[in-house]
Amino acid sequence: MTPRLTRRDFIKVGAGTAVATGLGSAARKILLEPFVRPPEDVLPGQATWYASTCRQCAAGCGIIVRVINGRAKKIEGNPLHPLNRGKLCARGQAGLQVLYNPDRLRNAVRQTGGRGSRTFEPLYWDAALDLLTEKIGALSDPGRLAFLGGLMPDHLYRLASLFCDGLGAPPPVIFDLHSALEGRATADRLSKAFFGSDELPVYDLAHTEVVLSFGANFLETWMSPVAQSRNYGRLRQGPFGGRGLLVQIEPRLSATAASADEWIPVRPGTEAHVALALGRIIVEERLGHVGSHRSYAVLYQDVEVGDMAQASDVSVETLRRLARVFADADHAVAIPGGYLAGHRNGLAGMLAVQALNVLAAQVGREGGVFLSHPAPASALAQTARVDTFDRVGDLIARMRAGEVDVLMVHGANPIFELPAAAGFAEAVSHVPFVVSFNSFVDETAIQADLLLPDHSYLESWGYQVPAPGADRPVVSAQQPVVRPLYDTRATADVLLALASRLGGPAAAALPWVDEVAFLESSLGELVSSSLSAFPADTAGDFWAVWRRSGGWWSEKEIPREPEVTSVVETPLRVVEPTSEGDSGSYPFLLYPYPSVSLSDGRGANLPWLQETPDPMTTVSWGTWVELHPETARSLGVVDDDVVRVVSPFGSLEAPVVVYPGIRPDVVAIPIGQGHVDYGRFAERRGGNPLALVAPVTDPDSGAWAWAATRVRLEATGRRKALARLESLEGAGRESLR
Amino acid sequence: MPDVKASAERTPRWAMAVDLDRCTGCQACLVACHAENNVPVAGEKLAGYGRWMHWIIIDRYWEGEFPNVRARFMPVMCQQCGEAPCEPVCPVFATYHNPEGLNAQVYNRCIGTRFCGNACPYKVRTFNWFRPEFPEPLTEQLNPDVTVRSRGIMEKCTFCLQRIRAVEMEARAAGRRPADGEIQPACVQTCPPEALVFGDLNDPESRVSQLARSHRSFRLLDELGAEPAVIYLKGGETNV
Amino acid sequence: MSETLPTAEAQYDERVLLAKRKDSEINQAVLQPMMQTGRGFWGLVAALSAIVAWGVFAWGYLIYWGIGVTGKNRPVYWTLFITTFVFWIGISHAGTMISAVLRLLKADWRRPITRGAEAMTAFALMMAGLYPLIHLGRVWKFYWMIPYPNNRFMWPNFQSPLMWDLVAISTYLIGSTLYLYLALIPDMAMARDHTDGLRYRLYRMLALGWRGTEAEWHKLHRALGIFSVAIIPIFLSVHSIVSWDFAVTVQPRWHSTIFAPYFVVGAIYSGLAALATILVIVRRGMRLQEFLRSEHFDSLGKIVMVAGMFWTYFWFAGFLVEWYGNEPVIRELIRQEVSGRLAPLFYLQMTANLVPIVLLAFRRIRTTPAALLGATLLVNVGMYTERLLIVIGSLQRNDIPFNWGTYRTTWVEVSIVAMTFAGFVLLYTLFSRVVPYVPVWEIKEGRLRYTMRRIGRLLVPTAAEIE
Amino acid sequence: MRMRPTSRSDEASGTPEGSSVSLMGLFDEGTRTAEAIDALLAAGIAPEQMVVMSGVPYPEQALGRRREWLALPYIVLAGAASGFLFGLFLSVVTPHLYRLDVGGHPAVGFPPAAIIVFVFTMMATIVSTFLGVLWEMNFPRFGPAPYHKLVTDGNLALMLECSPSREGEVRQILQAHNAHHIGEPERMTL
Repeated sequence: MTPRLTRRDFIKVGAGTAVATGLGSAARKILLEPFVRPPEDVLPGQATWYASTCRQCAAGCGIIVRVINGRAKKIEGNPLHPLNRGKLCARGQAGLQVLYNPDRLRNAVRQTGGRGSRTFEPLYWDAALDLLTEKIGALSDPGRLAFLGGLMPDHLYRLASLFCDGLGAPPPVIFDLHSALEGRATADRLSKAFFGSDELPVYDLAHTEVVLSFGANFLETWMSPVAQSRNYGRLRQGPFGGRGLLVQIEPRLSATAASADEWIPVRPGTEAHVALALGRIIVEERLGHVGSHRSYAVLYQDVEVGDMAQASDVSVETLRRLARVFADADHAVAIPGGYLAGHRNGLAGMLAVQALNVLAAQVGREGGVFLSHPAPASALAQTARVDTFDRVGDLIARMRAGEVDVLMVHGANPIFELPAAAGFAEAVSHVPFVVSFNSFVDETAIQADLLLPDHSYLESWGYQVPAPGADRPVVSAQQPVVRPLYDTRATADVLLALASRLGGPAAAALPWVDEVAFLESSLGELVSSSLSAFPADTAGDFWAVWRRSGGWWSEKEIPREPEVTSVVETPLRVVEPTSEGDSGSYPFLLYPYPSVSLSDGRGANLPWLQETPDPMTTVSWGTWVELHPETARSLGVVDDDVVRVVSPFGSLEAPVVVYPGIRPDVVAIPIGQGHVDYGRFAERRGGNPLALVAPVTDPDSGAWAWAATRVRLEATGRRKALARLESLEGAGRESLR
Repeated sequence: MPDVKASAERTPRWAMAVDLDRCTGCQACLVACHAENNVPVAGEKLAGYGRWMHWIIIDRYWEGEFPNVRARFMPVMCQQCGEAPCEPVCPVFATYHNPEGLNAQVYNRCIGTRFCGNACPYKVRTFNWFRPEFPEPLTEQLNPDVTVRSRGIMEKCTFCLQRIRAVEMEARAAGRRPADGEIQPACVQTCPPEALVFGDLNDPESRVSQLARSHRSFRLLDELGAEPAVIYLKGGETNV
Repeated sequence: MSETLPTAEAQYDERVLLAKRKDSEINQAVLQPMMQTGRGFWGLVAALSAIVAWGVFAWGYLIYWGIGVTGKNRPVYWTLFITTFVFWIGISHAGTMISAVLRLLKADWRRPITRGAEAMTAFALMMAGLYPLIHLGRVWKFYWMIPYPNNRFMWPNFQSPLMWDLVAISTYLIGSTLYLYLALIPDMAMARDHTDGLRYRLYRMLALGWRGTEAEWHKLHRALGIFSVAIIPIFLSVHSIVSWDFAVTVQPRWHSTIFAPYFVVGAIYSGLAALATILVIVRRGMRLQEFLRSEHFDSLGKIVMVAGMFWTYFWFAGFLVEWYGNEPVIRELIRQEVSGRLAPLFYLQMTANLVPIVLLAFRRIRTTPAALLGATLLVNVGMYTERLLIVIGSLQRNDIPFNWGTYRTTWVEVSIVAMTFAGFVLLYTLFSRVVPYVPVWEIKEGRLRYTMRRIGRLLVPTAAEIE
Repeated sequence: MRMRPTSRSDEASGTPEGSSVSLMGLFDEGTRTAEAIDALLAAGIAPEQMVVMSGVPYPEQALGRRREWLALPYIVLAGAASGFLFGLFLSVVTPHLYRLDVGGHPAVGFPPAAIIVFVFTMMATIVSTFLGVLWEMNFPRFGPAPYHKLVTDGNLALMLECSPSREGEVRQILQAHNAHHIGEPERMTL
């Protein structure tokens, strides 16, 4: 940091200059000493690249950041990283604006005027830590401490777990909307049930011929979109010739479906019925070339193709055609996507889809299904697992019952991300002391008493085991690419400092002096790993290589073949979808979907992402309601007419986008806008469709069934022009010819 | 006048191939371009009135009707026309053809007649209607290699000229020519499905040349004869 | 303005009256209204100045904030400013048309209206000339177009139609101003001899020492002769070049070979109509009934009508080919005009341009000032609309439907357009009080050439065949 | 070729010797003026010594004056030629001074060059005509000159130079043709 310039210094500097310029004889060589010595890594005008890990979503892509004069200037994909191989998505590209966001919280503050008052009093970190130590120390029972995490880097999750464990508090609850929308919790369950594994499956898109995607928007936000997009490119125009077939089965034509060869507008919640019907047809008609299907016939004993066709609104002919295409292909894969997990039959449905891969013998086969690698070291194995909605519900209930005295929130924004009906906002008021580690004052942070902003991810240390992973074991490294801009502090360091102040078991559980020491000890096992792509003999070497290349990964591709559990010996269940709200007064099913640019809303404070047009509607900066042309006509509305969407849980008003690619009985609204707090670019813009969504779960998995709410539409007679890239008059035509 | 033939052998003709079969419409190129080229953000009001500043946009076309409806994506950036309609109309040579076939835009020569914007059949030029705003400290994100344009100035995709120059200079210092694929504009660099390929059309071995010879290749509004340097590759059909 | 111009009988009396007038009486008849600046006049000047001041404020606002305060966007990069620019350039054409062409053709009825026509040209050009400056937004960059090399010895691009515009409009402005001034010198001398004080000093300065010697008259005539010949190709080139601003692009509907003559004809149509409008108003305002008689309005009305027919012909020739070609974007534009969002403007254009042609076929309308005023105002409404359709209408559509646009105007644009209309009227009003509106020496010269000759019962003016 | 000073023959007062007398008479109309001029010519007054001023342009030779040679057409031609050359310089030479290629066009193309050359030719023509005629008329000239204000009120002023000995004869001729205001011309500041 630049020292303060005193008057005395100034005189000294002035005198020195006089010697150099006025009195210096030609014979004497006087070295001019600059007033401020630049840091060693700052070469004026020279760009330096630092490798790190993207934290804009959970995928864990490797990034390299161009730094000039100590300032990050551009983020690119790390070309060495096995997951994304130099590629990066829009959200990853926009990471600079997290760092340089004008609305970042710049130091620790207390909210002195009461929660929501927005009157903040700056605190010295020592005072803040004292305060927090005192609050935790004063707990009558460590169980009255709750830690709620969102998108946490793995090292912080481990530290927070150790912290809670050491204190005797319940383990951190992890919830974030993005993960809920991609069905991560259900996918975890599915993996466990199907492959007996904690790791998520990887679908080998690059080498397959036929992809049946059941509600997986894998080119947008689902799981690891950059890696999947890269592989999609190879599916299309791969180096091996041939062109794969992609069939997207979902009620709304997503950007992924737009890239597909065929879109099957299935009735919402019955995607799995299609999968079941396909399986039944394959078994019945002995399709494919894998020999006998007899062993799997049991799976489909309860399935009747005609019923499935009727329930799903997909014709039997189509089902037969798809079954043949899928079964006949050498390499084919079916993907159970996040939209399935949003229904109350989510787990059952995803099981049915995964079963297709078993049926077509695509498990562990090139172009089929593989498993992600587990963390290559035991210390790294404690990775962040998203919790189900049920567990979050437990926390809310505890809070409401006054069983939580201190709530620590890191990276989560439950007031925005949970359905309003879940009552988190109300529950918070029963918690006497709330601490937020968020970098921005979002809807949850505004309810906190103490705000201890973490560094932005470009100023932070950490590691991440990508899940789903790549074709080999990988740990992504995160390191600061610039010095912290503000007086923020790494939450890991805050937890370590807290532990040492609290003493006792907490201090024993967290013995590290600082975050880096913690990282070094966590990564210790990797140093001697024989798999490493970058040999390093000593811990020092390893640390340098780790930072330079942006992580650790194996040199060779190591596919991990899954073992199918006994789940395939029991018949698959046909679970009819149910939804909240009766179909008489609420004739439409609400389809909230994550925005490609804003994701679950965490991108809403970045102007680049706000300005990025939605690929399908080309709208930026707003919320809209997608209606089938027929629906719009019967409602008497056209593009830009504002409609009110009413569910049993709330209502929302937004302009209409007449959308040719949506079922007439479905209404889609993008998630991401509707922030009340979260900085100037996000606030008071659009609406949050989660206000409409029922807080119901899939009873099999406990996951939030966010796609199972019915709504009705009301025209308001008002108009609001959306910021569209396309000309409405152009009517989406490519040319007039 | 230099010998045209000889110079054609020596000088590159930079071109970009856009494989529509790979493009997923993900908008990564658009944000990468904003970051690389200091493209300002217009805000909702201006963006909604056709005053967004993107140098690359992804057109989305609808085909057919529900349920057999399809959408296609088409990234459109400055086509770097060989015979650019925008160039001769500028009274002050703010836009001209550089020897490497690029349609250069010289910001400090632009006086803002917006004639080039009208002349461009692809409508890929954007105009700084107001002074661009970068609320502090967003100015820190600005790329020092690229001019920040003031108001009243036309701008457009440059194929990341600063990156081309950097690689060229490095190659010249090493006494070689830039290798194929060594130069990557920001959009090409980031494109997840690798739909964008950049290279030298005058090098018959370059990937972009090979793609240009593909039976799938076409150029946007080819009938106007502007000789664009952006080569589109048609989306395919999978026969099953 | 419900008066009807005198019938043939009365008109004949008027002419006799003028023939019987002494030179000094004519001088007084012209000079008298110039000196009278009553409350109405100052009220008008104040109102116009207020509008101009508001427009200057709007321009300042535009300069301060940027061109974004107008309604322009992508792809509608040119809007009301360019539209009005084309309109004023069009208006400027009539002055030359009347005074140069008719001077060459020795059409005698031109005499009382040449000065007004030339002044209209000069002022319209001045108003037009403002628009390129305003249009840039950063007006201080304008000089970069002036043809001299910059510090790297780079010259402007002479392939750009805007450069052609710059030089052609400068030429036309210089030419028409000099032309106006040259023909003004003898009248300045006349005014000098009949005024004192400030006006005397002004007129003396402008008269340059004119005494009216034979040699001076002779040289003046030669110079005016050369001017008349030289300025005709200039006036043709100016509007052609303006049309090429549009036609050289590949923008659908602009890319047309017929644009140059179509624009020239349109310019003449609107310019002559504007001249008639102005003459009707000035005649009443300055009580010049004696000089501006029905025969002048009759003749002027006839050429307006003929110009209108030509305009219709050219419009049809262009429209036919566009319609027949059936190219998708042009078809879309035509659809927009005929039945789409541009339809109100299109039908306004057609009505306002075609109806006056029919109206002006009637002598009674041509010679009834109020009717003539209505008809010619209608022409200019039509011609302004035509430019709106060409500039803004066409730009809203292009080859890629994704990129189509819409345009909404703003108060800044409207204020600046209003500023030039008010500015034009203001300049013209002030001009009419400073400079003899009727070219006195030309009237006198015409009178010299006529004698009243009796044919049967009629007393008819007969012209002498003199140079 | 005649030199410029001699073309200033209308400057009747310009006789160097103080030996001559200037006289001016006003006429009401042209016919009488012409007759008076004829009579004066017959009386031996040289045409160079007579100047007629009128508020109305009389057709040439109406007052018996001969046609005069003018340099104006040559000035105009020279102006046009220089404008042509300047236009040629701008459109043909300057593009080569700092070569920039646009739109696949050659550095110099005929149509744009033709427009530029044409416009500059015309501009120079116009300007040289104006400047030429002012030069020919020796304008501006604000100094005192013989003049009468009644000229612009429809009178014709005949001004002439004669030797003092012939003054009476000349006055008689003028009076005989109904001239009025006969006398030494008033030198007015114009």
